[in-house]
Amino acid sequence: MAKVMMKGNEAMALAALKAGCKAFFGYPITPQSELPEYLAKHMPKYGGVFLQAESEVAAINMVYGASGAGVRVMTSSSSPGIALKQEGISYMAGAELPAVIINVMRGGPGLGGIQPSQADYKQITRGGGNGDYYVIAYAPEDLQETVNVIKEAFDVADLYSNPVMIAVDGLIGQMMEPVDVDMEVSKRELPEKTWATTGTQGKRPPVNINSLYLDPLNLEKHALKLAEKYRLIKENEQRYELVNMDGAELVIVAFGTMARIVRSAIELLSEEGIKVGLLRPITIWPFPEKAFNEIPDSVKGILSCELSTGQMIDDVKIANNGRLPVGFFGRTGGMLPEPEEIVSAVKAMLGGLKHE
Amino acid sequence: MAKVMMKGNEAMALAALKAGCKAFFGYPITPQSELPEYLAKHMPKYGGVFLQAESEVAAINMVYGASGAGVRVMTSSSSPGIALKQEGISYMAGAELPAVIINVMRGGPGLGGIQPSQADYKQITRGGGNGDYYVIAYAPEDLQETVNVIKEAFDVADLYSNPVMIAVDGLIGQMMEPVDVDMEVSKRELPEKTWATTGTQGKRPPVNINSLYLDPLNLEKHALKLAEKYRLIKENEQRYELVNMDGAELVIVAFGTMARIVRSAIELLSEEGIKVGLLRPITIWPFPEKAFNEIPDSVKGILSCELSTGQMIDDVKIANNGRLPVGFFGRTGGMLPEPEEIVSAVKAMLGGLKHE
Amino acid sequence: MAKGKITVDIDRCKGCGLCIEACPYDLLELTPDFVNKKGYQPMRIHTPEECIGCANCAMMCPDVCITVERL
Amino acid sequence: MAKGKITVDIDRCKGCGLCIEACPYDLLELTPDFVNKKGYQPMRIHTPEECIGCANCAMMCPDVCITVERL
Amino acid sequence: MINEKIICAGFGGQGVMLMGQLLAYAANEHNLNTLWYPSYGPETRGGTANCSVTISEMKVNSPVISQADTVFVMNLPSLAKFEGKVKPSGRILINSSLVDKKTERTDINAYYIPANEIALKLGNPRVANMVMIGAYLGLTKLFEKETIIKLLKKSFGEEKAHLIPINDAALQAGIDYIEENYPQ
Amino acid sequence: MINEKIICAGFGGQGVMLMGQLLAYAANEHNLNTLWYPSYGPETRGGTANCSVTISEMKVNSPVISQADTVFVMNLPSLAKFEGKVKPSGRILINSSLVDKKTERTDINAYYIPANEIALKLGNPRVANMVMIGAYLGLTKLFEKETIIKLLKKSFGEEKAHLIPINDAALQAGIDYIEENYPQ
Amino acid sequence: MSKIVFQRTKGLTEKEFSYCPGCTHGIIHRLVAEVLEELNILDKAIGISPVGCAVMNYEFFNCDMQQAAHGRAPAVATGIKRVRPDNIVFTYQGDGDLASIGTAEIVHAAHRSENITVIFINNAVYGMTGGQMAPTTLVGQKTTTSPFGRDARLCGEPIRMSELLATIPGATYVERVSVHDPANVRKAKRAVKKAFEIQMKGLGFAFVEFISTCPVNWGKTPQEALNWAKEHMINYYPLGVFREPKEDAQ
Amino acid sequence: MSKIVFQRTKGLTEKEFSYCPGCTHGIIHRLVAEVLEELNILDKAIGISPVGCAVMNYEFFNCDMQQAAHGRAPAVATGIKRVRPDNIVFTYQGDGDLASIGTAEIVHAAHRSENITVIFINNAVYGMTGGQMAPTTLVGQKTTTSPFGRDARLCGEPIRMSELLATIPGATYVERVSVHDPANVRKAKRAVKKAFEIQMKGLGFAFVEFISTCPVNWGKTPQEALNWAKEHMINYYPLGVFREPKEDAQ
Ligand SMILES: Cc1ncc(C[n+]2csc(CCOP(=O)(O)OP(=O)(O)O)c2C)c(N)n1
Ligand SMILES: Cc1ncc(C[n+]2csc(CCOP(=O)(O)OP(=O)(O)O)c2C)c(N)n1
Ligand code: SF4
Ligand code: SF4
Ligand code: SF4
Ligand code: SF4
Ligand code: SF4
Ligand code: SF4
Ligand SMILES: [Mg+2]
Ligand SMILES: [Mg+2]
Repeated sequence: MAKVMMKGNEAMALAALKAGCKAFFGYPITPQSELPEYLAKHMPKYGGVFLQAESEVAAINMVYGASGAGVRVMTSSSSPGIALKQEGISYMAGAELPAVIINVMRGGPGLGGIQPSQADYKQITRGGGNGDYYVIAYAPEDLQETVNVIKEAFDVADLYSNPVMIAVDGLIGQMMEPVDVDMEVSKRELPEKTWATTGTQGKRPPVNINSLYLDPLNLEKHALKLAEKYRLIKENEQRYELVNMDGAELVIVAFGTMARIVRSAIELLSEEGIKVGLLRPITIWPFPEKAFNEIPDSVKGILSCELSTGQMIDDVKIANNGRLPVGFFGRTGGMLPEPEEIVSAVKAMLGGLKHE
Repeated sequence: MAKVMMKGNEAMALAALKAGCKAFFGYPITPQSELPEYLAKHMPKYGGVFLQAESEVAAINMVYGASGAGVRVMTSSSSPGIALKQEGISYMAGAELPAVIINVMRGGPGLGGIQPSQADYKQITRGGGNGDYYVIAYAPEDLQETVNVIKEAFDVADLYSNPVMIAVDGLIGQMMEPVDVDMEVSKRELPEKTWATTGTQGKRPPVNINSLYLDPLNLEKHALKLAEKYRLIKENEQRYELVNMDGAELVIVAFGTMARIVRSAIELLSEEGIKVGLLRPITIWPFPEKAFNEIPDSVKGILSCELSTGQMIDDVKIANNGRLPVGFFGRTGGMLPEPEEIVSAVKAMLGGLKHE
Repeated sequence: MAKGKITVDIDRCKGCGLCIEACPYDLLELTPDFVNKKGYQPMRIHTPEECIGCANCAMMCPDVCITVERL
Repeated sequence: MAKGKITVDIDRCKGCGLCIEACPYDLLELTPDFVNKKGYQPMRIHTPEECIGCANCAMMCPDVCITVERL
Repeated sequence: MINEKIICAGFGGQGVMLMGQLLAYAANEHNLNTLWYPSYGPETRGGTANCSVTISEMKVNSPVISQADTVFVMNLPSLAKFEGKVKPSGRILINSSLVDKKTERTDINAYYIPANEIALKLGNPRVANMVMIGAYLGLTKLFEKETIIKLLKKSFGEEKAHLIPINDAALQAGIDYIEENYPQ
Repeated sequence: MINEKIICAGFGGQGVMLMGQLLAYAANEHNLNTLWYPSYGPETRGGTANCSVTISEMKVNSPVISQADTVFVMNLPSLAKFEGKVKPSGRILINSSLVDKKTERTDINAYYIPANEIALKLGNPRVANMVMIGAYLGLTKLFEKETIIKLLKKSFGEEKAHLIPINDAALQAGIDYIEENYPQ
Repeated sequence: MSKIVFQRTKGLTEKEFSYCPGCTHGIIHRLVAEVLEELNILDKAIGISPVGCAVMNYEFFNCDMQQAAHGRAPAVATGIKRVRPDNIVFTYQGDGDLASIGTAEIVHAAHRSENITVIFINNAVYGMTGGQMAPTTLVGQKTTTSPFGRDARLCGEPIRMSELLATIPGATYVERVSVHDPANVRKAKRAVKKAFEIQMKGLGFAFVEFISTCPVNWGKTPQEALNWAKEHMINYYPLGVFREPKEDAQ
Repeated sequence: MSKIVFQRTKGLTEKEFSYCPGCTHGIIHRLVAEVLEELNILDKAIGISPVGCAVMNYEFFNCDMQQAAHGRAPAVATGIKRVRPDNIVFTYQGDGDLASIGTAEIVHAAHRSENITVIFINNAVYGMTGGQMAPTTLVGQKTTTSPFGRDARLCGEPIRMSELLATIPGATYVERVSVHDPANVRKAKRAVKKAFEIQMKGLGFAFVEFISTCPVNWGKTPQEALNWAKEHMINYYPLGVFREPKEDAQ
């Protein structure tokens, strides 16, 4: 298929339709509004439901209902809107309901700004809701990957019966790139949704969708069941890309838009004869800890590059477990660095390491 | 002063009154409801405002307003209620507004249960709202410490103009212990709240309370200002207790109710001749990384003990930075372990370490 | 002569007494000297022969433990 | 003879034209061949001597850039 | 050295929370360390309620009582639920008016007190809990009856002051019952 | 090797977004890699708008254009904001109808095109942006005018098909203007 | 020959209610369950449990159920009904749930005229959490968070949800009923039935408000509570139909 | 001798409005600012900025301001007014802010009869985010999320906030006004003045709904937008007083 030029937000919407998403509930917010707008226009053709909810809180609870009824469902928002969805996401994780949630991140905290950011890393990966739960989170770097990952995400959500988040920034939402929305992606074998509330139809006993376990022993059992699921996900779903690792002096860890800028920086550095690798998490939860085993001995340090004041760096430190010095470079609030800034940061870190 | 027997929730309410809290906005939720109930009764005598809000979302935004108007203000809730406050907390951090927020944690995720838990550790310490921000979080272990910490918390909130969270579990909320609510606590020198919206009174130009910075460069500046504040807090406000460290073979990291159970376990262990230390975070953000420097060389491993499936362990790993093996023991969903379970976990870990 | 008959699910009854007030002929009472396994004194009919089977008692029973027959 | 006089803050004006419609005597227009620094053609009064100072224009100006005097 | 761990269990309306609270208050009066902890939430509605009290000369660490020195069993479901919590050679005080079973454990000291009957005889079945506390005082001599009375006065206030005599009588009846039936 | 980085800047209503999009679409038609990225949000309302386009035979990495090969300046504020972004010996295309200043930079190639006047002469001032695109095609020969026309037809649809001729004329006028005034 | 004139409906499971003795939640459950059975829609019903005393009613209703976050039942119901328009969807919500934290969700379900049925239990108090003030608490009524009695100056006068929702064009059917005596119970059931029939006809949002009791938190015996509901609640919350579909208007 | 009959009020700062040309947000700002000046309460006023096109109006009103989260302005105002009862507190909110995400907060501010003034800007659309459907969007009106025109079957009929709030006992004063011509602008100002006077007298919740325009997202010139407001909006949203304090009733 020839690639077509699409805006990120629209490509994400179309990817969801292609993945069989049959319902969308959302609330407008910049910089993701083209996503619901696209679905408002095109969902009817796909025989699905588009509904603008009265708020993000309502939207996520509509998603809860539709998912509980066994249907593929999505919502999207941006940073403060995701904050409002935290209770609902926690409920969905508790009730083991699948859904795809798109966060087109902007600067924060609070109302912040509307320019691209990755400052929701912790909000996304640590579960801003209450209790022991995680959401699977993909952080693609370009539109093709975004589209592919969204199509897989619906399967992954169904497979694990857990919400899946797509963490992109405003730039990915707003930009256009050539994209093939019909590219094949790997499909999972999915169990039937026998737990869904479809009405008994007189054929089975009633089912219920629920996250309440008043007896602490039962709640613990449930939490341990979830924990086991999360362990499985950590084992099977870590995804990452390693670039330019052979003989690298330094490894940069970066995802999404930042990873693209880092790629340019790496080219500039290689022109100067400095070999720098890129460890690019595609899943940020589970964080690709496995990738750190593949960091070669030539590497003298790790630089976490983020569009925030430093959030993923915690995961980098945990994965690194004291092996290498860990540095940080970031821009935040909607500022995007130029590759040259990263070049300087790399040089500074390498210089510092030599002095040690 | 003689100590009086008080229920945790009521002692927390009284501590706030003693700290000069002049407004409370909250919404009922088990297991913290006695806190607002106490204030409903006693706030009028202290000349303050008690108001039951229509929701947690409204409550935190009332707190925003009252704090922005320069008044000492508090709210309290429990796990899912805190999830709903995340947007508001992010706004307060963004607008640099002080307040004390009490989370009497219960089991999750979702509606979960109502029994004691520490499974909101990440929700609290990682900022479940959007953007680059943190809340200072105290996790006291008994009522005296809880009361003291709350009284200090109002000062700390004002000093840094940042929300402060008190993270206790349902047990601390529900239990009674003798407590002296008038015990002296250290006071901070506080700047005047010249930023507060009090009306100009014709004496100064208008002020505004705000977290919006549409220009990304300004938002970045603001985020960096906040980051510098957080650095200062990390430097100055880490608080912890070290117990039984001399010659310890193993160190347990535990806070709150879990720390108390660990204390009992340590006694049982010492009866068997096994020396185990306790590193007890009193602040969970900033996490007391400094304390890890004080772990003696006799220690062969660290055991993170939590009332969750394992959340603080991330911070333990970061602080430990690969130095010692890190193990985990937890009960969750409202289950409280018996000290003997911890004794077994310690023995298992020590056994495992010897085998290595 | 009785025109109606009620049966009470004694273990379900919580002894709230709402049926007692509802009976137009005042035929019901809480069983003295007996508590069910939940610890409540269940309702019983003291004059069954006067029951007209109007089901007012059942209408008011929050625990749905009364069955009413018309004879 | 003019009974009124208006002054326009040309830099503030966004050329929306609401004042033009509001003027009962149709005295206002957008300045042809001139754009202000924001890129808008600001309003001007073409027949100042007929202004009665009714302030209808000012009532409708969303950018509050008209001052009205009565002479 | 005093280090008493107590569980009080029964129906919601039997005043088991107050039993525990009074013991904890009394401990505080004597400058002992103490911690009282209730079961809470909707489970207490209608169903069983219980609370734990630790009274100690040492600092109270774990609030969880896995091995109780004393368990009060005020109704039948509580027997099954809590008899296993009594530590070997600990004591169980059973309200035999409502509990028609005996404990199956032989390694503990069991006391059967017909608390409701005694209370009924005194004219108010609601003071059964005070009969049990009296029995406990009789057995342990941990606190004086007067301490409990003083605390009750405080907690009742003016409004319920008239209830003091019957509570006093109930406490005394509990003490007496132990003296007569379980002479030490 | 093609590796063009372009910034289009002007007022919201001048069609600068479309300018960038057409270039990006054209690149995709030619199977080149490309990325288009707009400024967005309320800032674009009334104020200035801009977009960035990268067109490359290589994979497009950083979407951020720090050093542009070409900058289109459609209004005065954009000159100040973007002239610094042109890379040395890059080009700046200035809509001299609305921009009465010249660039202060001497290390770049400046082209002054009275786009609004040309468009007005063609009968529709709104096609000034197409005049500029035409000029760009004339300068770079990157794409054929026909490619742009084809893409315009697609994006206009039936409804606005009648606008094709004027757009075509505007593109051609731009090409001609360059040929006449900046012969290569 | 005897004829059973009243027996436990198949709309309820065998599970014993978790409600306090004499709490009218139980009566209302029975009415809803009977209507589901009588309209023969148990096998396509999907109910939404609130957060409140009725939180576990997924164990009581003999049909598919979803437990919703506090106040969000109408949003959950919307999610379900939109993707399963052929099912019968209802929420069961307390006054804290519906009239306080869930105000936006109920107003907008009505605004969109979601084709769902809402059963609203107004017991003038937060039952489950131990008797705090609700937006529906009467002036002067003592609760744990209005210990001196609700003060209208500080907390306003109680909100009347039926009247409020009736102003919304999408609110197809709005009725307030009570269960304080057998006659009213029978009347209430007719309202519930109508509310479900409206959904079956696809006519949109149907809402039945129940005046209910909370003997425990009102500090009254069950019968005293019924009397208080009759004397005080109904006084402020008049019973009746506030909106109905045109074809059904009497 | 000349006399200034109209000049820029001191209630506004010198900062230029960020609104699109011809957007009536500007007119409404002026009215509020003039009233603050005329009632001599600028120095004790505290305003709350919404999230919406007016998000930055803390730069325009010449008094203390707080910027609130989307929809939460009434809660923020409550927080302020409760701790500073002697100040004058007002919110300024759009229809997305107030009638959609902030429904619970406005209903409950009215319910409690918070002694605040609410200025509600109904422009039938989400302006700031680029023209999505609002709960107030008219049936048939095309927006970016109702691309085929608002369909009442799917989204309900538009919500009328003044009518809804007027059912709440605590809503002391509720009026709907328009600014589509000079006469209405003058009338609107009287409503704003009354809404602040009610607060000054401590009479409780005062609410003024403005029919406003969004020329950009309506795809109309400023004057066309005014005409559309007059012809279509006012038709569905009738102007007038829906509630007022007894003493003030005419
Ligand atoms: C987000 C959230 N806030 C608060 C609670 C605590 N909570 C549980 S039930 C309830 C109120 C119940 O009152 P109501 O809805 O009137 O139902 P009732 O129990 O009276 O039937 C509250 C506040 C919660 N579970 N979740
Ligand atoms: C929690 C949250 N959700 C959504 C948004 C995005 N948002 C900003 S303004 C707005 C709507 C504005 O519409 P309205 O309130 O009608 O004001 P107008 O711009 O029309 O004056 C929305 C949805 C946000 N900032 N925060
Ligand atoms: S059926 Fe009627 S008469 Fe018979 S017991 Fe019940 S209420 Fe009384
Ligand atoms: S109404 Fe039902 S529960 Fe209550 S006493 Fe009668 S039979 Fe028992
Ligand atoms: S003051 Fe009146 S007459 Fe004069 S220009 Fe303005 S509208 Fe026209
Ligand atoms: S109304 Fe104001 S902004 Fe609009 S054209 Fe007239 S003077 Fe200019
Ligand atoms: S607390 Fe009240 S509402 Fe809840 S079950 Fe008990 S009586 Fe009913
Ligand atoms: S987008 Fe609409 S409401 Fe917002 S400023 Fe522009 S015209 Fe006004
Ligand atoms: Mg209730
Ligand atoms: Mg609007």
